[in-house]
Amino acid sequence: MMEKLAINEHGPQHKQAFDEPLWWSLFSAGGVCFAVILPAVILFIAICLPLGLLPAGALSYERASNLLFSVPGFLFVGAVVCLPLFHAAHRLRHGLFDISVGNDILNKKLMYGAAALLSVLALGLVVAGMLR
Amino acid sequence: MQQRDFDIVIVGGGGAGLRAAIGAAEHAKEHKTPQRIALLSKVYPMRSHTVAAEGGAAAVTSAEDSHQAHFDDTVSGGDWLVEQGVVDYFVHHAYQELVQMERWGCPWSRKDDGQVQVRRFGGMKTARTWFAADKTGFHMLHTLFQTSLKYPEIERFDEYFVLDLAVHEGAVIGVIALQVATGELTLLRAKAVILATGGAGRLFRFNTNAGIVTGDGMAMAYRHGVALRDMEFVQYHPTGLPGSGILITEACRGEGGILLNKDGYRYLQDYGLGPETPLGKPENKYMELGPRDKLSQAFWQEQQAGRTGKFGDSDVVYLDLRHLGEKYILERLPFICELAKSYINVDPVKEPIPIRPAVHYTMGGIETDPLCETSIAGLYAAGECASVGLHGANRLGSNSLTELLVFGRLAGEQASKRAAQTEWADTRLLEAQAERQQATLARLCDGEGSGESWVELKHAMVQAMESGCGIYRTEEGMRHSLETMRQLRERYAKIRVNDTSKIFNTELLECIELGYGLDIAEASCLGALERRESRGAHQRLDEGMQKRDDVNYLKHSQVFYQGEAPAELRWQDVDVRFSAPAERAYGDAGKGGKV
Amino acid sequence: MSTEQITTKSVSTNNTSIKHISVKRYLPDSSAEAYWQQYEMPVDDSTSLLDALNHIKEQLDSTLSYRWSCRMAICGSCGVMVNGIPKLGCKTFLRDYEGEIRIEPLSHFPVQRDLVVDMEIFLEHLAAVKPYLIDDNPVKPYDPKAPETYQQTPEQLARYKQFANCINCGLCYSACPQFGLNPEFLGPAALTLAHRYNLDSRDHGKKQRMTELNRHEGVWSCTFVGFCSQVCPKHVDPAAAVNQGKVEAAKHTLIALFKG
Amino acid sequence: MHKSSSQRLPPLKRNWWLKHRFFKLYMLREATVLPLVFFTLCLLAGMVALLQGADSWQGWIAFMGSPIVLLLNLLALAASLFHAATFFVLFPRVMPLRIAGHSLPDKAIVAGQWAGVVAVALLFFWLLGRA
Repeated sequence: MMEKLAINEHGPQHKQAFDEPLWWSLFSAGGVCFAVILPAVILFIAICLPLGLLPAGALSYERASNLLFSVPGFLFVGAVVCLPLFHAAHRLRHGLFDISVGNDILNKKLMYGAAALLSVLALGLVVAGMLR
Repeated sequence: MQQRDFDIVIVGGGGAGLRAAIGAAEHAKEHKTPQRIALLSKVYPMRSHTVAAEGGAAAVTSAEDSHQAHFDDTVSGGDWLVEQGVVDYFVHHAYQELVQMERWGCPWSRKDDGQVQVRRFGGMKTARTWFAADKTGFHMLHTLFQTSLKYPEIERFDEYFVLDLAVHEGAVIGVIALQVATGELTLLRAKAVILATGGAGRLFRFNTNAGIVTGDGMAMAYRHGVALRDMEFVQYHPTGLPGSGILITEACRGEGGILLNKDGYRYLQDYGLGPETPLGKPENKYMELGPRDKLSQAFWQEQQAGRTGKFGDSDVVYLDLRHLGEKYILERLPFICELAKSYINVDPVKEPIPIRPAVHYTMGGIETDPLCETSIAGLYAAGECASVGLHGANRLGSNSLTELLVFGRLAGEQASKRAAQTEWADTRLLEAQAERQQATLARLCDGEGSGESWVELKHAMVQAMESGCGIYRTEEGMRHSLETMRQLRERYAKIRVNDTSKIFNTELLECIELGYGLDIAEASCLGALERRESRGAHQRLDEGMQKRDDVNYLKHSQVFYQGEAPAELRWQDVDVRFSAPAERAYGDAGKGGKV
Repeated sequence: MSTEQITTKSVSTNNTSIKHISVKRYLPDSSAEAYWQQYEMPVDDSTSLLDALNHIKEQLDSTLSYRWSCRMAICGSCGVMVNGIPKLGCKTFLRDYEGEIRIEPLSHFPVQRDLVVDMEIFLEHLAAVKPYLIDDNPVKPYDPKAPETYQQTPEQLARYKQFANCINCGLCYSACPQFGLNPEFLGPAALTLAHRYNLDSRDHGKKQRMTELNRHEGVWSCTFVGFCSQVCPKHVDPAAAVNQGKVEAAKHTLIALFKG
Repeated sequence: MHKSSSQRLPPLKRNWWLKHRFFKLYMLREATVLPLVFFTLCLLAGMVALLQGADSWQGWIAFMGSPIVLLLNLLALAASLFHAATFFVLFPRVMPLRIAGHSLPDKAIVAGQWAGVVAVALLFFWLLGRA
C-alpha cells in the first residue's frame, strides 16, 4: 500500500499532439472499413473462393486482374488494406501500452511505420499492375 | 504547526462561501488592493450541502412582478419576524445575482425563445423562481466552484476542519484549523473572516440534510459571544421521503403536483389554503403552493386525525404528479424520479410519492447586521449559518439559494473593504489560542474522560430535538428537551474517542461536531421555550399560546453563550419600518389582504 | 378530486437478514499494510452500503474512516469499490448482493486511510481544463445596473446539459485503466467538463481549452474502453464526451494547420 | 490552489485487464486486429501472386484453402463482425447526428450501419456471385 509516493516533479506540459489527430482519423476510417466492408471481403475472398463456393471464373486470373488493377481496384485496396492496417497499427500501439510492452514513442514509429510501408507496397502493386 | 497569512479567510465552501470568495476577489481587483483569500472547507467544496438544493432561486423577473410583491411575500412568509430593511436590499439585488450566475455559465432552464424560465413556488405571489431542472443547487454550486478556479488569489484548503476562531479584543484575527488528512493544526492569520458554514439540520433525527450540516460555524461564533438569533425557528419541509428524509422538491408542487391524504383527498383545503385549485392548474399561494410551515402543520393535523397512510414504519401523505404526464415530469423533475425510484422504489410517473415532513432549514443563526458583520469586528456570516434577518419565522422556498448569492457577495465585499484598512494581529496571540485547541484535542483523544460515547450522546440529542421541538411544541416537551441538552453538555465534557490516529480521524470530527451541535441545540430549545406564542414554524399547543402575540413577541430571540453555565436569552426589536404586521393568510383568505 | 383510497405499495421492507461485509482497512500510523476486516450486521431491503458503513461506524467499529455527506447521490463523496466495481455507497443497496461483499477504496488513487483516497490529482486535472465560461469579448458585458442574460434556446442547452451533470465523484477515474496506467491523463471527468463548456453556446473558450485537450495526456490517451460511462452514477457518458473531444481536437489541428 | 505536487500511484500491472469481465471484453475488442492483420497480409500476398501471373494466382488460392489459413480467416471473419458490433455503437456517441435540432436515436444510427454491411455484401454478391 505504501508503494505510492512517486511525487510528480515535472510541471504541466503543454506539448501539443498534432500528429495524434492524423493517426486517430486513419484509425477511425480504418475501423469503419473493417466493420462495414471487411466482413464481405473476408467471406467472399478468404472463405468462399478457396472453398470453391464462387461460380467458376468469378475470380479467375483474368477477372481478378481486371478488377484489381484498375482505379476502383486502387480504391478497394485503400479501403480494405491500407486503412485497416492503420486501424490495426493504432490498436496494436495502444494495446502494447496497455500491457506495458516497449515504450510508446518507439511503438508508435514501429506500428505506424509498418502500416505506412505495407500500404505503399499494396498501392504500388496496384499501380504496377495497371502499368503492366 | 503550519502558519499562513491571508487578508480574508472564508470558512465554508458551499454557495455562500464560494460567492463570498469571488465577491471579495472582484472587489479587491476593482479597488486595486491585491488580497489573498483562503477558502477553508471540511469537505471538497462541491460536496457542500448547497449541492442538494433542488427547486430554484427567487428573483423578480417578469414585467408583471414587482420588488414590492417579493418583499411582501417574504415578510408575510416570515410572519413579520424579518428585518425589513434587509428584505428590501435582498429583493433589489436578487435579479442581478441570478443574471451574474447565468453569465458564469449556470445552465438555467430556458423558454423556447432563449430567455430564462421561471416556475411557481410556495408562498410566492407569482412565478419568480429560476431553476435548472430540479438540480438548481447542484448547478449553482458547481458553477460557483468552477468559476472560483479562475481566481489565483483564492487559495483553497480542502478538507480543513475549522476548530475555532481566534479573537482578540473584540476583533477576529484568524482561525485555527485541523488538516483532516494529516491531523496537523494550521493557523491562518486574517484581517477578516467570513463564516459560511451552513445550517444545523442534523440536530434533528429526521431531516433532509447532508451529514455535514452540523452547525459548526454557528457554534464557533456563539462560543465567542456572538448571539444566535431566532434559533427556535426550524423549518420542516413538507415533502421528504419516508425512511431517509431525502428531499422531494417543492418544485413538484410548483409544477402542479398535488398532496393527498390516504383517502385521496386534497386535505390542504381544510387548512385555510383553499379553495381547491383545478388539477394541473396550480395557483400561487393556494393549496399546495402555500408556505412550508403551514403545509407541514397540516400534515401533523392529518396524522392526528388518522388520515395519513403508511409506508414502512412512517406515516405518510401522497404527492401525486401523474397528471403532469411522463414527458413533462422527466423534463422538469428528472432528479425526483431518480430519487423516488432508487430510494423507495416508486416511479412518480406511475404512482403517487409517499412523503412526510422532515427538518430542512435553520431560519435562525449567527446574528449579523444588514452588512453581514457580527458583533465581533471583522467577523462576517452569510448563508444558512447567518441570521441576517431575511427569513424570520419561516423561510419561503427558493429565497435561500438567492440569499447565499446576495449576502455571500455582500459579505465578501465587506470583508475585502475591512481587510484593506486593517493590519494583521501579532502571531503570538494566535499561537496562544492554538495551544488551547491542542489541549482540547488531546483531552478528547487521550484524556481521562469516563469514556462517554459520542454515538449515545448524538442519538439522545437528535431524539430530544425531534420529540420536543417538532412541528408542534409544548411547554413540557421543550422544557424536557432543554434539560436534556444541558445534561448532554455535561456528559459531553467526559467524552472520549476510540480512534487516536492523526490521519483522517472522522470519529474525532464527529465528536467535535457533536460538541458544536449540543451548544446550539441548547440555544434552539431555550429560544423555543421562551417564545410563548405561535409564529411561523414555531407552533405551540399550549393554552393561550396558539396565536401570534405581537405585543410581547414581535421580537427576535437572542441567545448568548455562558460557557458551562446555562445559556442566556434576550429579546431584540424587529425592523418593521415598511410593513406593519398584519394577518398572515393564504388561499382565498389572503385575497383581501395586502397586494 | 375523487376520494378513492390511495393504493401504493406499502412496501414489505422488513426482509431483515444478516450480511457480512469485508472492508479493506488501511491505518498508516499503525500498520504499513492493508488488511481485510469483516463485519456482520442486520440489513433489510432498503439498507444502502452507506447505511451499512454508518452502522459499522456507530455500532461496531468507530475507527473505520470513509467519506460521505448527502446520502442522495448528488454530492459525490462516497465512492468506493464494491466487489471490484466503483460505486456510490449511498446508491448501492445490499439487497442486490448475494454472498460476500468486498469494499475497497477507489482504485487508481493513493489511499490515505481505510476507504479514503487522495483526490488532489483529480482536482488538479479538473482545474487544468479551464472549466468555466470564457467570454473574453462579450457582446454585452455584465452590468450590475442593467443586468442582462445571454440567450440560449432549450436546444442549445440540450447539447451540453448531460455533460453538466457530473458530480465529480471520481468513479470514472477508478474505472479508467488509462488513468491507472498514466495518472497524468486528464481523465474522463475533466475532459467531459471541458467538453461541456466547449459545447455551451455562451462560451468562447474552446481554443484555450484545446491546448490542454489536444495533448497526449488530453483526449489522446483515451482508448474508448467505455467503463467510465458504465459506472457513472449520473449517466453523464464521459466516454462520449472524451471521444467527441477527439473530433474537436482533430478539427482544431486542421484549422491550426491551415492558419500555419 | 497550487498543488501540482500531489501523489501519483505507480502504473497498473500489465495483467490489470484480467481482473474484470468488462476489461477482458475490451482486450478482445482490441485483439480483433490480430486476425485482421493476418488477413491483410494474405491479401497482400494474393496481390503479389496476381501480379506474378496465373499460376501463382492459383497457388495463392490453394494456399488460402489450407486448413490453418482457412481457420485463421474464419477467425478474421468473426473478428470483423465482433468489431462491427462494438464499433457501431460507438459511432453515435462520438458523432451524435442532429437533424433540425433533434438528435437521431442511437438505435437508428446503429441499424443504418448494419444496413451498410449488408449492402456491401450484396454488392460483392452482385460482383462475384455470378460468373
